[in-house]
Formats: sequence, C-alpha cells, structure tokens
Amino acid sequence: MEQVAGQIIFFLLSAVIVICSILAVTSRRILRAATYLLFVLFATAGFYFQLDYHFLGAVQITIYAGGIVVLFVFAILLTSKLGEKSDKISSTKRGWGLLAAISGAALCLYTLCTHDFFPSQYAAGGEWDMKAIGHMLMGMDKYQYLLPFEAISVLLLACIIGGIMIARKR
Amino acid sequence: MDFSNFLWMRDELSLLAVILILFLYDTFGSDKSRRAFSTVACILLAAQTAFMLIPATAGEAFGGMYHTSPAINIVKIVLNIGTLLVLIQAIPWVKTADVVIRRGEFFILTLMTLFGMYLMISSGNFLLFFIGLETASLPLTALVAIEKYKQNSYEAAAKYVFVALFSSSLLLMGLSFIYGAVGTLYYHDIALAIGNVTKSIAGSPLLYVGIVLFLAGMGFKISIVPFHLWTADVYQGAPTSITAYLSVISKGAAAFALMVILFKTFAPVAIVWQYVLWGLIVITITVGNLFAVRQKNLKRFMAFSSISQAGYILLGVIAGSATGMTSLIYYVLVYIFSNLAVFGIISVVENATGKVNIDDYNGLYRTNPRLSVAMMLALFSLAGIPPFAGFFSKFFIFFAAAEQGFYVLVFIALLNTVISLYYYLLVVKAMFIKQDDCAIPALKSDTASRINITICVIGVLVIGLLSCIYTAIDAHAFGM
Amino acid sequence: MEIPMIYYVVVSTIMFFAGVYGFVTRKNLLAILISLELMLNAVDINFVVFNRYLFPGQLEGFFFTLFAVAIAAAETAIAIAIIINIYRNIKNIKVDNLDKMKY
Amino acid sequence: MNFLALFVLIPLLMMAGLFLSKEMKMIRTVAVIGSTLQLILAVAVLILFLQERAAGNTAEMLFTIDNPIVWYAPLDIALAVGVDGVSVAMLLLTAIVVFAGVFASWKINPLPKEFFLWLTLLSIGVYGFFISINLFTMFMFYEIALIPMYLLIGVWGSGNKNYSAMKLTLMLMGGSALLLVSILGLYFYSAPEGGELTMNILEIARNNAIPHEVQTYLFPLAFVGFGVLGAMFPFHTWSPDGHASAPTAVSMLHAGVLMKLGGYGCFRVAMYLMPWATSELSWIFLILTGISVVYGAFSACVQTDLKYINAYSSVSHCGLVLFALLMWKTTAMTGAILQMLSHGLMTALFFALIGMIYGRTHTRDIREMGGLMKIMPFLSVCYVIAGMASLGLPGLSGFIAEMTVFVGSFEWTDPFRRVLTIVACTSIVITAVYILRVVGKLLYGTVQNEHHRELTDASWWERLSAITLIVSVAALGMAPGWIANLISNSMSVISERIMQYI
Amino acid sequence: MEIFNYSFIILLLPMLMFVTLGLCGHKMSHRTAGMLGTSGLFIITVLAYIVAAQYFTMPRIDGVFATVTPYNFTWLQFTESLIIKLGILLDPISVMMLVVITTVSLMVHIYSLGYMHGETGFQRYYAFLSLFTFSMLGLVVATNIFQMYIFWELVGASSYLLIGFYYTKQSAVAASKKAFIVTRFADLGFLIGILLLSFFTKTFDFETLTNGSVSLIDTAAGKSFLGISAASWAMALIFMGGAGKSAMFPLHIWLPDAMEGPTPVSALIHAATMVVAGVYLVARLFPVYVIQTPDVLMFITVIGAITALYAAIVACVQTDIKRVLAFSTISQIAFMIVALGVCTSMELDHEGHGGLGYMASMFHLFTHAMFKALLFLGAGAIIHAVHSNEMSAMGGLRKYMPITHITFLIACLAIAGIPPFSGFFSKDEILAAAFDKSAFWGIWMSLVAGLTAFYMFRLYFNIFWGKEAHHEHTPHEAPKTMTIPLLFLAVVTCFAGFIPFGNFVTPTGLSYDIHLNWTVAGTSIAIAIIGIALATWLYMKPNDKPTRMADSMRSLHTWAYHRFYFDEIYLFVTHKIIFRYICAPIAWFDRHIIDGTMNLMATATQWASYHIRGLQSGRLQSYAVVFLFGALLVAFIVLCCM
Repeated sequence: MEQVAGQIIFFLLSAVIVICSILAVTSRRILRAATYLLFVLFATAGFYFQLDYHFLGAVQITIYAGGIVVLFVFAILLTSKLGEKSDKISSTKRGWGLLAAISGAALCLYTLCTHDFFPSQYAAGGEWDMKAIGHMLMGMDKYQYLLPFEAISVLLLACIIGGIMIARKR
Repeated sequence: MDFSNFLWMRDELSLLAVILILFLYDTFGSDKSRRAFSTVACILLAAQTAFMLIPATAGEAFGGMYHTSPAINIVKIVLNIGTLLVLIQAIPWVKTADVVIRRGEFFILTLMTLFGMYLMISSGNFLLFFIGLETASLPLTALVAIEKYKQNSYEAAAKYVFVALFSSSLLLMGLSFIYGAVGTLYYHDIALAIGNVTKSIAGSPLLYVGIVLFLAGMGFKISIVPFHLWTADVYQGAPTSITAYLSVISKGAAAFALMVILFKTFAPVAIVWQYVLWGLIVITITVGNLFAVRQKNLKRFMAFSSISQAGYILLGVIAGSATGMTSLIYYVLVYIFSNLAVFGIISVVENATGKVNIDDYNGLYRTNPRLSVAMMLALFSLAGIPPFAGFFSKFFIFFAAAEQGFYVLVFIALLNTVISLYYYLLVVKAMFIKQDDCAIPALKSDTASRINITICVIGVLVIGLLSCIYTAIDAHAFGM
Repeated sequence: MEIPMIYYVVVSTIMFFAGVYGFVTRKNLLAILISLELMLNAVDINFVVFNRYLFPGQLEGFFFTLFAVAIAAAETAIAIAIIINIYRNIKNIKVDNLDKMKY
Repeated sequence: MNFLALFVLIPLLMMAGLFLSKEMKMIRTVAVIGSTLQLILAVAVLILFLQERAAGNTAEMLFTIDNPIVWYAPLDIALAVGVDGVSVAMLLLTAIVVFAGVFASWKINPLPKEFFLWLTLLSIGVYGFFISINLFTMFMFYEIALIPMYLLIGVWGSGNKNYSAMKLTLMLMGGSALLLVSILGLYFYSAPEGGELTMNILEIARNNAIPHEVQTYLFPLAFVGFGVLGAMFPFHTWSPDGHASAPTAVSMLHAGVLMKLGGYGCFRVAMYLMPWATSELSWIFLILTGISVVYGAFSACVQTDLKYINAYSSVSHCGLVLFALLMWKTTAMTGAILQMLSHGLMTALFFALIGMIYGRTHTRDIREMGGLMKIMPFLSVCYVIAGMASLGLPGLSGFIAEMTVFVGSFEWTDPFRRVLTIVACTSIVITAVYILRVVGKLLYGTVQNEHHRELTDASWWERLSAITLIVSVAALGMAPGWIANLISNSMSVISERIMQYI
Repeated sequence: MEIFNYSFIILLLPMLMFVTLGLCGHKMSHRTAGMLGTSGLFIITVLAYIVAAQYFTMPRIDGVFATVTPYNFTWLQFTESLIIKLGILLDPISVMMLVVITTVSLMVHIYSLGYMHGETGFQRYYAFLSLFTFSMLGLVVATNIFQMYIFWELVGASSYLLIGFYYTKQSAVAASKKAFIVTRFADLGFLIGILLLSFFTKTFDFETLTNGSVSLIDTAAGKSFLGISAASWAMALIFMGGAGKSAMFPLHIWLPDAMEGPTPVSALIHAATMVVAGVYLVARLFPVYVIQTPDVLMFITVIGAITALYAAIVACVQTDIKRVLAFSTISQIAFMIVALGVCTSMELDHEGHGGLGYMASMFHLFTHAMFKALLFLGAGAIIHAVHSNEMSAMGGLRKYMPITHITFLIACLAIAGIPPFSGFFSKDEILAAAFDKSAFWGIWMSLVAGLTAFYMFRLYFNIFWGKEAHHEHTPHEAPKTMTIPLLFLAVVTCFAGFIPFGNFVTPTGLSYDIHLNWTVAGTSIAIAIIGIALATWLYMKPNDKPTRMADSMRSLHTWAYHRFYFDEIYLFVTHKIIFRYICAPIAWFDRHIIDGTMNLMATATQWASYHIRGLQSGRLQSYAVVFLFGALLVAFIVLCCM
C-alpha cells in the first residue's frame, strides 16, 4: 500500500517536474516561467523527501524556493513590465534548441539505460540522523566535509563581494 | 578533531591571510592610507610567494580530500608569480578614476580566484574540486564586469557567466555520471574502482560520457575548441589586466588540475581521454590559429593565440608522464612570462592612448623602441623562437608528447606553429616594418609597468637558458 | 513494487535537457538563467538518486547536492547582479543585444 | 668550455658592443673588429685542425669536450661541440662571408645598429650550428639563424619585401617543423632497447640503433626539413623572392652561408644518422634534386631581375649540393661540400655586386641597364669573375666543385644514377647560357640609361668586400687539393657508413 | 727529366703577364703594356725553341723520342686512382705545338702593337692574349685528360673574352656568347666522355691511356647503350668536345661569328691554335681511337669530310673576307680531322701506311697554323687599311700594299697546295692517306682541295685585283710592326714544307721519311691549278661572269651564302624552342604552380579563417549550442569507438 502510494506520488511529482520544466522554458511570460520553476523545485524537494533525504529536501525548499526564486522574482519585477510577453522564437532557433535537447537527451538516456548499475536495487537505509549529518559536515576524516564547508564560505564571500560590486550603482 | 590537517594547507591559509588583511585594510583603512593599497597587496602576495618557496612535502589531509606535493607546490608558486605580475601590471590601471573605487574588490577577488585555483589543484575529491572551480570562475565573472559601464565589459561578463554556468552544469552532469558509475568522488577510490578489473567499470559508456562531459567542462576553463567560443569575446571585453589573468593563470591552473585528475583518477582509462584529447588538441591549435590569423584587435588576437597555446599545453597532459608534467608546468611558467609581457605592453599602450588594434602599432619601433623590442621578444617566445624561453618550453612539450609516441600529433602541432609564427610576425611587422605618420607617440610608462615588463622580459630571456628551473620541476614531477 | 532508479534518472534527464532547450532558445537573460537553474537542479537529482539507490553506505551524493545547491545560489546571485547591471546600462535584458563582439 | 665556444662568444660580445655603440663610426668599428676576429678565429681553427690531423689524431670529430657541459640532463641536452673537416671549412666560409658582408653593408640605412645586431645574431646561429654535435643545440642554433631573416628582409629589404620575408620565414619554419619531429624521433630511438638515450650525434651514430622502419619515416622528414633550406625542388620558392627582396649583406649571408646549413644538416643528421634509409630512399630525393639542378638553371634563363637570376642559379647549384650528397660516394660528397663552399663564396660575391649595382642604378631589371663595363669597370670585372666562377671556369671555385661532384656521381654504374648524373651535367651548359646572357646585357653593349653615365665605381669598402670574396674564390679554385683532402677525410666516414647497407 | 726544369717558365710567365697586366694594366701606358706582353712572349718563344731543340736532339730510345714529364704534381685527388695532376708532358706533338703556339702568338703580339694601336682597352687586350697563350700552352702540355679539359675551358673563356673585346658592339657580344655556349655544349660531351673513359680505365693519364697498359675495350666490355658500346660512346663524346672547339659540322656555327673579334685574335685563336685543339685532342688519344674504337674513327672521318666540303662550298660565296678565311679554316681543320680519321693502324713504316694520316694531320696542323695566321694577319692589314671587311670595299689593293700582297699570295699558294709552299707537302700527305684508306675519301678530299684553291684565289683576286673600290682616303701599307710578322710568316710558309716532319712526328714515334707519292701529288696539283685558273678567269678582271654563274645556280648560291641556314636552325632551336618552350614554361610553372601551391596554402588558410568566422557569431546561445554539440559529438565518437 505504502509502495503504491509512493508510486503514485512519484508519478505525480514526475509529471509536475516534466510538465513544469517544459512550461518553464517555453512560457512567454517570464514571471510565469519563474513560477513553473518554483513548482519544479518543489517537486524536486518532493523527490528528496521520497528518497528519505529530508534534510536535503528542506534545504532545497529553503534555498531554492525561499532564496533563489525570490531573487528571480525581484529581478523580474525590476527588469520587465508586468504582463509583458516575450517575442516569438524564430523557428531556426527552436529547431536548434530541439535538436540540441533531443540529441543530448537521447545520448544521455542511452548511456544511462545501457549501463549496468551494479546493486540497482533500492536500499532502504532510512532517514539519516541529523546529528550524523552534522558530524559529517564538520568532520575532517574521509567522507566528512569540513574542508568543502570552509571552502564554500570563501566562495560565498567572494560572490557576495562580487555581486555587490556589480550590482551597486557606484 | 585533528587540526593538524590544516597544517598541510599552509599555502591556502597564507593566501587567505593575505586576503583577510587586504579585506580589513580595504574596509577599515582611511582613504588616505588606502592610497598604498596596490603596493601593499603586491608586497603581501610577494611575501606569501616567498613563504611558499619553503620546500613542501607530499601528503594528504581531510581523509584524502586535500592533496599536496612538491609538484603541486611548484605549480602554486608558478601561479603566484603570474598573479603577482598581473597585479603589478594592474597598478596603473586601477588608479584610473573608473576603477579606483573598486580597487579593493579587484585585488581581493583576484586573490580569491587564486585561492579557488589552489583548491582545484590540491583537491583529492571532486566536490572540493568543483568548489574550487567555481571559486576560481565566479568572482572572475564579476571582475570581467568591473568596468561595468562599458558595453564591452558587461557584454563580456554576461557571456562569461552564462557560458560558465552552462559548462559547469555539463561538468556536474559528467560528475554525476562518474559518480553513478563508480560510486565515489575521491580520486584515489575512483582510480582503484576503475582499475579493478572484476568490476568492469572501465568499459562502461556511462563513465566515458562522464569523462567526456568533465573534459568539456574543463575545456571551458582551458578554452579548448569547441568549448572556447567565449574566450575571444571575454578577452576582448574584459579589462586588459583581467584578460591577462584569464589567459595565463586561470588557464594554467585549469590545465594542471585537469592533468592531475586525469593522471590520478582516470589513468586506467587513459586510452579514452588520450584519444579525445588528441582530437581536441588538433582542432584547438588549428582553429585557434585560423581565427587568430585575421584578427585586428590585439586583445582578441591574443585570445585566439591563447586558445592555440592551450592546445600546446595539453600536449603535456596527453603525454601522461612525469616528463609531460614537467614540461606542462614549465610551459605554463614560460607562457606566463611571455604572455604577460605582451599584455603588459598592450595595457601600457591602452592606458595611455586607448588603442588596441594591431594597426595602431604601426611604426611603434621608431617612437617606442624599448616597448617594441620587449613586445617582439615576448611574441617570439610565444612563437617558440630560440633563444627565448618559448622555444625551450615548446620543445619540451613536444618532447613529452613524442616520448609517448604521439608523433603525428606533434607533427600537426608543429605545422601549426608555422601559422602561429605568421600571425605573431604580423604584429612584429606592424611595429618594425610598417611606417605610420601618426604612430603612437613616445610613451612614458610608469614604474609598475616598467617593473612588470622588465621582469617578464628577463624571464623570457633567462628561463630557457637556465636549465636549473626545468631540472627543479623535473625532480618533483610525477606521471600516471 | 519499488520505483526503479532509472525512472528518476529519466525525469532528471528530461529536466536537464528542457533546461538546455530553454538556454538555447530564450531571449530574456533571466529566462536563460531560469533554464540554467533547471539544469543544475536536474544534476542534483542524479546525485541524490545514485547515492540512495547505488551507494547508500556513504552520503557523498547527498553532500554534493547540498553544496551544489549552495553554489547554485551563489551563481544565481552573481548572474543576476550582472543582468541587473546590463539592465541599468541598456534598459533591457535581451540576449540579442549582446553580440557586439564577434568573429 | 673549449675554444670553439669563441665562435659564439665573439659575436655575442660583438652584439654587446653594437648595443652600446652610439654613432655610425663606432658601430662600424665594432662590426669590423668583430668580423675580423671571427675570420682570425676561423683560420686559427683550420690551422689547429690541420696540425691535429697531421699529428695523427684520427678521431671523427676534433676538439670535442670529454665531459660536455650538461645543460638539460633529463633530455641529454649538452653543450657538446666538435668539428670535423667539413665544419672547419664551413666555419671558414661563414667567417669570410660575414667579413665581406660587413663591408658590403657599410652604408646601411636606416637603423644601422639594429641591422648589424641582427646580422650578428644570424651569424651566431650559423656558427653555433656548425660547431654543435648535439641535436638539440644544433636545432636551436638553426632556428636562431632563421628568424633574424624576417626583420632583416622586412626592414631593410626592397621590393615586395613583406611578402618575401613572410614567405621565407614561414617556409623555413615549416621545414624546421619537419626537422623537429625527426630530431625527437632520433632521440627516442637513439639507443638500443634499454640503452641510454642520447642527443649526441656521435653517440647516436656509434649506437646505430635506429630501427629500419623508423628510419623510413624519419629520414624523409629530416631530409626535407633541411632540404627546404637547401632550396630543394619543390620547396625552393622562398629563395627567389627572399633573395630578391633582401638587402645586400643579407642576401650574401643567406645564400652564401645559411643555405649551406641545409646541405650540412642533410648529411650530418639525415644521412649520417640514418644510413639505412639513405641507401633505401635516396632515389626519391635524387630525382627531386636532379630536377632542382636543371630546373633552376632553366628558370634562370628567362628571368629579368638580377637577383632572381641569381636566386634560381642558387637553386640549381644548391640542388647540385644535395644531389651530390645523395650519391654518397666519398668523392661525390666531397664535391658537395666543395660546391657548398664554392657556391657560398661566389653567390655572396654575386649578391654583393648586385647590391652595389642596385645601390647605384636603383633597378635590377637587366633590360633597363647596359654597358656598365664602361661606367663601373671594377664592379663589372668582378661580376664577370663571379659569372665565370658560377659557370665553372677552371681556376675558380665552381669548376673543381662541379667536377668532383660529377666524377663522384659517375662512380655509380646503375643506369638510374648515371642518367641523372648526365642530366645534372647539362646544367653546366645552361648555366653558361644565363650567365653570359646577363653579362652580355648588363655589362656589355651600350649604356641604356643616360643617367647611369654619372654613376661612380666602387668605393673602398665595396672593393674590399668584393676582393675578399674573389680572392677566396680563386684560392679555392686554384689550390683545391688541401681543402678537398680535409673534406674527403671526414666524408669517407659517412660514405662508408652508408655503403655497408648496399 | 732535369734538363727541362725550366719548362715551367713557359707556363708561368704568360700567367704572370696576365695577372700583371690584368691588375695593373690600366695604370700603364699602352706602350709599356704592349712591350711588356710582347717581350714576355718573346722569352717564352725562345724557351719553347730551346725546348724543341733539346727535345729533338735527345738521343732516341729504341728509335723513339721518349715522352718526358718534367713536372707532374697532384692538384686535386678525387679517388685513389682518379687524380687531377697538373704537369708538363713533352712528346713530339706537344713540343711541336709549343713551337707553333709561341711562334704565332709572338707574331700576333708584335702585329697587334700596330694593329691595336690606340684602341681603348689595349692593356686588357694584351692581358687576355697572355691568358690565352697560357691556357693554350697548358692545354698542349697536359699530362692527363683532365688537365687538358681544364685548359680547354680556359682557352674557351679567353676566346670568349677576346671575341667580345669590342664589348660595346652588340654583334661582338652576341658572337662571343655564341662561341662560348656552343663550345660549352660540346664540352659537355667532352666531360661526359672523360667521365666515361675515366670510369672504365680508372685513370686520366694520357700515358697510361695510350701506352696500352689499360684497355678501354676490356674494362668497358659488355656495356652498351643504344647498341653502341660504352667504349665507343666515351671516345665519340670526347671527340664531340674536339668537334666543338675545332668547329666541326654541325658545331661549326660559332667560328664565322667569332670573326667579330680583333683580327689578330682571329689569327691566333680562330685560325692557328685554339681551333686545332680538337685535332690535337684526337691526336693525343690517337692510340685509343685507332686500336680500340676504329668505329669512332670512321665517324670522325665522316664528320670531317662533310665539314670540309660544306665549309669549302660556303667559303666560295662569302663576301666578308674574314668569313671566307673562317670557313677556309673550318675546311682545313676538317682536312686534319679526316687525316686522323682515315688511319687504320699505328704503323707507319715500310710495311704499313695505316698511320700516315696521323703524321699528315700533324704536319698540316703545323703548316696551316703558319699560313692561316699569315692570311689572317694579312687580312687584318687590309682591313686596317680600308676599314671594312667586305670584298666590295676592296679591289686593286696590290698597288697600295705590296708587302701584304706578296705575303698574302704566298699564303694563298700554300693553302691551295702549290709546291714548293708548305701547304702542298702536308696536304699531299693527307690526300695520300685518304687514298690509302679508300678511293672515295681520296676523291672527295681532292675535290675539296680544288674548291680550296678556287675560293682562296677568288678572295685574293677580289682583294688585290679586280675593280678598284672607292676609298675615302688612299689605302697605305701597314706599319712595320705589322709587316714584319707577315714577312716572317711568309718565309716560314715558304720553307716549312721541307722540314722532315716524319722524322719527328709519327704515331709510333719511329722515324719515317716522307716520300711524295707523285700520283697523288700530281692529281692534287692539277686540281689546285684548275681551281686557281677558274678563279682567275672569273675574278681577275671586273666582269659579270661571277654574277651569271651565281644566277645559274641561284638556289645553291643562296643556300651557300646563308651557310645552309644552320644559324637559323640553331636560333630557332635555342630561342624558339628552348627559350620559349622549356625555359619560359618552367619559369611560369615555378611562379604559378610551385609558388602558387605555396601561396594557395596561405590563401587556403585565410579562406578557412574567413569561412569559419561564423562559428564565433558573438551570440551567447550559439556558443552554448556549439559547446553542447561539441561535447555530444566527442561522447558519441567515444561511444562508437570503445
């Protein structure tokens, strides 16, 4: 039963992801595109929950939905008029886009499908303990991530400085 | 918690200390005291470079997340020297009214990208590598846009950031494939897993596609054809000092990181990436040359020249041997001096007159003999003419590739040197042979530019003749 | 029946290449950025799924995704800053206006 | 270091001196002192060499260093030097031509300082090439010698100089690209399996370990690589344009000395190190060089530009050099080297004279000149002498060189080589045709342009330059015995190496 | 042999003269230079006579004059055996040649003092004369064939310089060029011949070649080309060199043009000495020819006979007196060649006369040198007087120039073969030799001898008799410097025939007493007289018979007048065919195809560069597309290959 529910939820989420992804890249209204993106991100978070990575799902929602999409919306509101529709795409451009997307997808799917993933079975490890995750994030041994954590702080600092430098008027 | 892990990271930490000092200085220093900011930044970096000269030992920290070795240390020193030269070269430029308000940011962001490169080179895990990669490229996009009210500058920045993001998403895709195929992101473990015959990962298409996408992502950084298209626009649009930085430091670091990863991680499937690189090198050198032939703008010209140079750099990678590594590091070192000399002169001329076209250099020798001679030496070095350093570096890199039997590749590359000589000579021709009544008048360059160009020219003249440099690198290099 | 791993991967691939399609066809720089977000997000799914299905013993994919999300945020921030800078200069953010340098 | 290094050091000091000099007088003084020192040094080396040989030293190369200064140890790049008879002869040739060249460019304008600097750099390359016995340093000096040409032609040249300079540089660099591949290949196969690889020519030859199929690839690369500089058909087209556009001294040095690098390299690297391939593949190149010989001569017959005539004549003569080398009998190879010397001297003389004439008449078109014998008798007489040397008049250098080549080539009995030899012989007739055509039109007859009547004859420095060369040409032509012995002793080593493969 | 130690001076002195006059001549006065040159040559002449005297007074060994080699040093060593030596070889013919050359040269030197008086380049002229004398002497005393080739080239060059002495005159320049190139072409054959010969015999040395110690036939056995044996090829090619220098048909075309040079030069080089080098060459290698390659000797006879007839016919209708003499020279040399050609063996004694031609040829060479030099010098005196070469400008000169007239007549009689002048004796021997071989050759050559008498007297009458041409100023006798040589040579011409030549020069070296074969002699005298009579009838008094006769044989006359159009054919071949269809296309090919290919490579690079610029469209999204497709393509290829 639970499995069936899980399957139904999966297909639902998949449908949302697929449809909204496509809409996000085809909608001629930019604000709507951002909204579709939001849906995709939520559905992705749903995937994470389904896979028992609750912490990741939460992060996904916080950062993407709470941070990035808001940033997008601000930027959209700043740069375009409400209700403005973008121009139609020329057919050559669309043709190239489709060709790129389809051929790329075909190649990737081919390799993914032909690959013999070796355990290839869902290992129900269950939810990881938050404390364990915290230790891993702060540890220095193998499979522990203090160094990336520190490093990314430099990256974020750099991006803040850079972003401010560019975005401010002066 | 074993904080001694951090002791391995003396290079990174010292660089962070420099960044921090500068950050605090920029934030809290008075306007008057900040006048010396550029000088202080250069001195600090020089000091840090000197600190790094203390011989390092090989080791790893953070459970294999971080690696260091004398060879890596040497590369970092090389990058530091390059960065130092770029910073010195940038001093007159950051004094200009448009940029002076962003002076602090310029130095700090530049050093932060350098930090990112350190991480790329030293990482033992793809996660750290990716973070390093992004640290090395994202601030650079901001730097490209630093003259933010100039059309070229923001156009370049937009192109750079979008292509960078696109390429890093492809790279991520590749990494995810590799992860899916191998099950770990630690270099050492990946190598073990691929090398393990029983698991037969080595024959998996997923791994191959992953490697190809990874190469494409790195190809963006090194500007390998066909992942190079941003290069010319960004080099042209970016301020000259940033272009210089992009063309030598960023490229050199990425090339070395690529080499380390290919050597350490993908050695068991060397045949795959060697063939891929084979093809890529050929088209990179050729296309770079073909485009360079018809450029009018000197910076754009140097962009294509740097694309073809990237192809030569990769000859060291494809060799996959200790000789390859030595010659690659050596090549980058020489390339830094030669290219920075060229960019130094470009920026002197550009700062004084705003001219960047090759035609503007007509008759430069009659008005500015020293600049012209320096430029000529640097260009000859780039073209690989003895007795300048470029000849030696080219020879060694060909040597490394030929050692592994890539004679045809070496041959093609050599034929391309003829084309490259052609376009380098075009510049020489403009300066020495063509006459122009309205040639650039005699310039008086400032101390910083002089120091920079002098150092570069000395480097170009001396590095090849002093074999100890090569020997020193060779002593620490390692192969697959 | 358990959901086969490949289903997730197919979805993520579709998302990724939808992003590619958007990147190639959209005219608005922000829309392109949205497409990029799709691509990055798709890769995250890959990492998570591979981790969960194939190599559940360690959390490598998990942490990769975690950091990737953070990096994506930083990237977005910088990109939006640049886009806004462009808007400030030319009062629109059409990608067509960014082809002054070519050949 | 041993004293051969002086060949590089003296020009280096000369460059330093030139760099520091301010005015024309100083520049000239430095140039003259430097070139004279070079000449003295070359003669000294010759004498010492002969003494050593007379003392019974039969080593293949003399004045080598027992422990060469290792430069790049991992690649076995060492500053190894040594000379055999051929190198000694070539060094002497270079010194003579440089000496004459300095005087021929006495009044060079503009930028005299830079001109002499580049010229000296060029001579460093040439000297270095001839004294090196390490493949790397050889290649390095080879390239050093090539690149100054670009600026020398580009800045001080005339006519379509940009095109010519570029073409010359690129074609020669293309040749050196081929060369580099073969040098790398030679190195990696230089020792038998497991042996220590080496760049030293003598050691490679001693090891003689290069597999035959590898030689099949490397030999053409090396030979064509050097052959481009040796103006081998069909890679000679840089030569007419390049020589036509170059300033006097540069044409002299280039045709007189630099082209010899090609021939020298061909036997020292390609043939000496790859004897098997030489014996197997020489027929292809024999055909090409055979074509060169006749083709150059025929082309020269219809040219109207003095320098073009001479350039095509160089193609023909240099073709004969390579042709003779490929016959690899000691006599033929000796002839090749004699031909190198002879061609070097007389072509330098030619170019010097053409430059002097051009400097006065401002045209090189033979249709616009005539009767110069009346106006500038000295130059004209010198021109006739050069012409006679070129068409192989006994008593001048061309004759002995050609005869040695022909006699040597005739030692072969197979019809292929015999026919080619006879074809090559015909060049002596065609040479006569174009030389006499020029002499007739240019020097004899009536004055074509009335303005030419006011022109002056040679000045003292021009006379000195021409006389130096004429004396050398005549000396070589009248007393060839000792120099031929000098050369043939060295050549027999190579010849015998190849002989063992037939 | 030590007694000839001084002989090197004979070579050294003219060389020194050349160097001195060449380098410092322009600083000397004409007189000094002329006197220097002449006195130098006088010393040489004396020395040559001493050499001759000493040589021929040496005791014979086995009845033979020994071959003496006082000097022979290595000049250039090709291989172990092939060595170019420079040396002096004295044997009967080289000593005879020494005498001839020095004598004629001395006469010309003296004569030129007057003839060239006041010319610009007087010193240069003497320098070149010295150079020529040096080269010619070097040629005749050559110890080996390569030395001969060296001096052979040198005489060619000095001939070139002397023909082109009036270098401002276009025709002189062209003639000098022609002379050089034609002989050069012949020398190509000579060279290849030497190469072949030396390849088979492994030696250059004349002695080794001729004393029978190496046999060309044996070493070259079995080798053949186009059905002709290698030995024959070698010797025929060597003869080709001789034919070129000696202006044998069809390589004769340069000699008439060479008359553009100063007349004394024509006398020295183009009549007496250089042009007989070919004869001398064949004589030098005579044993090889006669013993080993008789087929080549046959070929030589044919060439000689054709040339003799051809030149004689042409000489009958020329109007330029120097050209008549030139063709006469060609014809006379052909006599010598034929004489050599008809030999069948080395023997010349009471048993066999197979080698008679050799002796006859050398004898004729000697006498011809004297009387032909005399003729030319006489012609020079005439030209000096009337300032023209054309017969029409002359006529009736006997009154004004008595000495010239007499000497000229003597020479004419000599060449016509009237006893007791020298030409009679030598020509008679030649005819005898020809008849010895076969009646055909005998009749043929007798016919030519008759023609000789005819055209010589046509010349003589046209100059000294006939209608007196209008002169701007009265012709006068030449100065003493010019007449003395004429007189000297005339005396020699008168008495040279009585020299017992056969005692000195025979193929084997054994003494041979010349005895006239009166049948042959009678015939030849008769024919000569017929010729002279015909000429007298036609040309002694002004009349229209010559014109009528020319009209009656219009086409023959025209053809002969134009020398059977050989020059035109050569011009056609060289200019129209070689220049237009070989040189010009090659030059075009070089500029457009070879060079074009190189330029094409550059153009192709530029073209490619231009056409791929679209890749760099400046549009962000197309960059991404290329990026992606690049990656996909690489991935695809990898997947396909792995």
